[in-house]
Amino acid sequence: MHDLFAVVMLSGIYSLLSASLFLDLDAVDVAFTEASVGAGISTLLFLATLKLVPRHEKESRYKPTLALAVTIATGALLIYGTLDMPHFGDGNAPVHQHVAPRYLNDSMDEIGIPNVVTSVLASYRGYDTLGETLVIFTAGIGVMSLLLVSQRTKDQARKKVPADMQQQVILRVVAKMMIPLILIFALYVQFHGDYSPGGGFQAGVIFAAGIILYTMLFGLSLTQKVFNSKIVELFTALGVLLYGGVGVACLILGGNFLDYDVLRHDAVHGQHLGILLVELGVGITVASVMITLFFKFTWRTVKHKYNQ
Amino acid sequence: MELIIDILSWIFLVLGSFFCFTGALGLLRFPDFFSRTHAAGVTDTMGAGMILLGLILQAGWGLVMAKLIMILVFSFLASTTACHAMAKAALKSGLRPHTDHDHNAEDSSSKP
Amino acid sequence: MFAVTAITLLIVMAIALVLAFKGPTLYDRILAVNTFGTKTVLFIAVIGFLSGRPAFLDIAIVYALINFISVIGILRFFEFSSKLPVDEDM
Amino acid sequence: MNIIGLYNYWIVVVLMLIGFYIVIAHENLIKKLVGLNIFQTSVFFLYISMGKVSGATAPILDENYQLYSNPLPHVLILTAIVVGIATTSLGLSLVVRIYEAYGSIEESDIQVQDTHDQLECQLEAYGSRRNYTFLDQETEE
Repeated sequence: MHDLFAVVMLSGIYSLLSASLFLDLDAVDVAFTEASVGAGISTLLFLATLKLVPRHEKESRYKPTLALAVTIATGALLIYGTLDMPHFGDGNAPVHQHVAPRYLNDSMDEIGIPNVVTSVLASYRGYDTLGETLVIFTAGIGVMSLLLVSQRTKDQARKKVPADMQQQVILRVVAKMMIPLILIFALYVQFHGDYSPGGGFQAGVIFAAGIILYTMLFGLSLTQKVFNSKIVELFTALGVLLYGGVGVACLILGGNFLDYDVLRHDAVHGQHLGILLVELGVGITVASVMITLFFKFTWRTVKHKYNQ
Repeated sequence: MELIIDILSWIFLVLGSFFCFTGALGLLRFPDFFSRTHAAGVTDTMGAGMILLGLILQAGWGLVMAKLIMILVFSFLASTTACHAMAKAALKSGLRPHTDHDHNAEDSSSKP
Repeated sequence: MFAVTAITLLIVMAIALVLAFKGPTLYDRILAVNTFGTKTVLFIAVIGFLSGRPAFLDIAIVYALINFISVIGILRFFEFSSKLPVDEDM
Repeated sequence: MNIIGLYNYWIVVVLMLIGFYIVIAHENLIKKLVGLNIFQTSVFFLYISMGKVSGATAPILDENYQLYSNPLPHVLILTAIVVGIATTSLGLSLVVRIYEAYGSIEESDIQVQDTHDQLECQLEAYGSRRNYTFLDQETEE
């Protein structure tokens, strides 16, 4: 298939399918994330890039025999390696013996929230999540510095609605009705993440998706009246700061870094507060990084349009 | 009473599956893009509506029902609008419906 | 009964996938993506009931939203490039 | 029976190989990124399928259920997905910049241009040295 548009669309379907598979494997939170990230944001970013680069792949001049041979050899080795693995669905596999039972049994008493994934994410393995948030933040900075936007481009694009979206009146009206619902749903996912699938990562992505929908239909300059890109960029740092700040506050109150027990007089209440704040920090960072990414890519397309 | 609700919801589920299936057949068999949007529209409204209604009857009162209704409203709004937008975009980009008379073009595209 | 619905939906999804692969025009592919998405929403809702934990409908809602957004995105970007077929040559 | 129980790993391996093949055999950078994404999801499947316990349910505690799947892989993969999109976007922006610099996103074109530039540089350097020697000779005379 040489049309990259078709490739991107099929990869969108692929990620919808893989999210259903995650759901079937009991990984509700993962399915949630994959659905919102893989099918939504990732497809959009690929499409925005396709607007900037040629749409068709060139015919390759090489024969893929060598690549095929390497792939098949690797596959044979990997399959040989799986022969020693524990069986699918085996409850006695080594994975289930180490820390998982402790998380499942003690989470209710120590943390007090039913969604074990959230409690492991934000409390037991808080360091990991801090690191991941920092990675996202760094990637956001990388894209920002790679795709800079000049003031000239911004002036040129002032008050312009994407031309082909101007005629889609029904679409715009319906989208106007849906965007508030999307944002409210994002907040629900953010703050209900303790009891049902959800949390900062998912909520951030959904919130960003709402804003991106508005941007696609009504134009960049209109969106940036509310979500000024400078302020959004500040918020990317603010989320990480909030996360780290909770850790430092724990240190000051006499606990370990990211040990939420000391935040309130009662350990479980402290955990609740800590998880809430940390998830909020993650949500802010993810949402603002995603919005910034989309803005940067769209500005780039605007720049291309005017520099022809 | 419960038996009646069960039977009703089963009827809805079966009907919904039937509509989805016929719509899918239409997707595969119809000759051009615009008639295919029609087939997709049928699965999205009748099929999805029926299946969700059946599920709502099964769920009973509560948060689950509220969420199902939310999905119902969403899919009614979103998928029909998306179908319409697609047909409009296709028509504007120069794709013409498969008809003998050109003036039929407007009719078949304005119906999502 | 849920199982019958789920299987039908799977068949419908497979047919949409076929359309996405063979679709003569790009619009057919977009249509297939849209149909696939809406059917996935239903499938997830039905699976939730089938496995006895219907509280996971949040995911179905997200699917409905994301599906809409991605279709709009595809339309937005595809239409643009169809109008300006030469803008990539510079 | 013994071997059939391992089918989840084989699915993972097949997906991984598809991704790997796309990455090494295709020259288009966008396709490489798509292949990388497929590779990535295969790793996600590996983790998630290892966490699955048959007969268990999702790890959200409820009085009605006793057996839950392992939550730890879920946590790892959840964050990995979001990190994955962040790195993918970084890759995409690099692709955009590469296209702006080279006018192509095919690896072979880029390589040809690079070697061409390199040769030109060398030629230039060589030529200027010759000029200098020539000048030197002239002054000697």
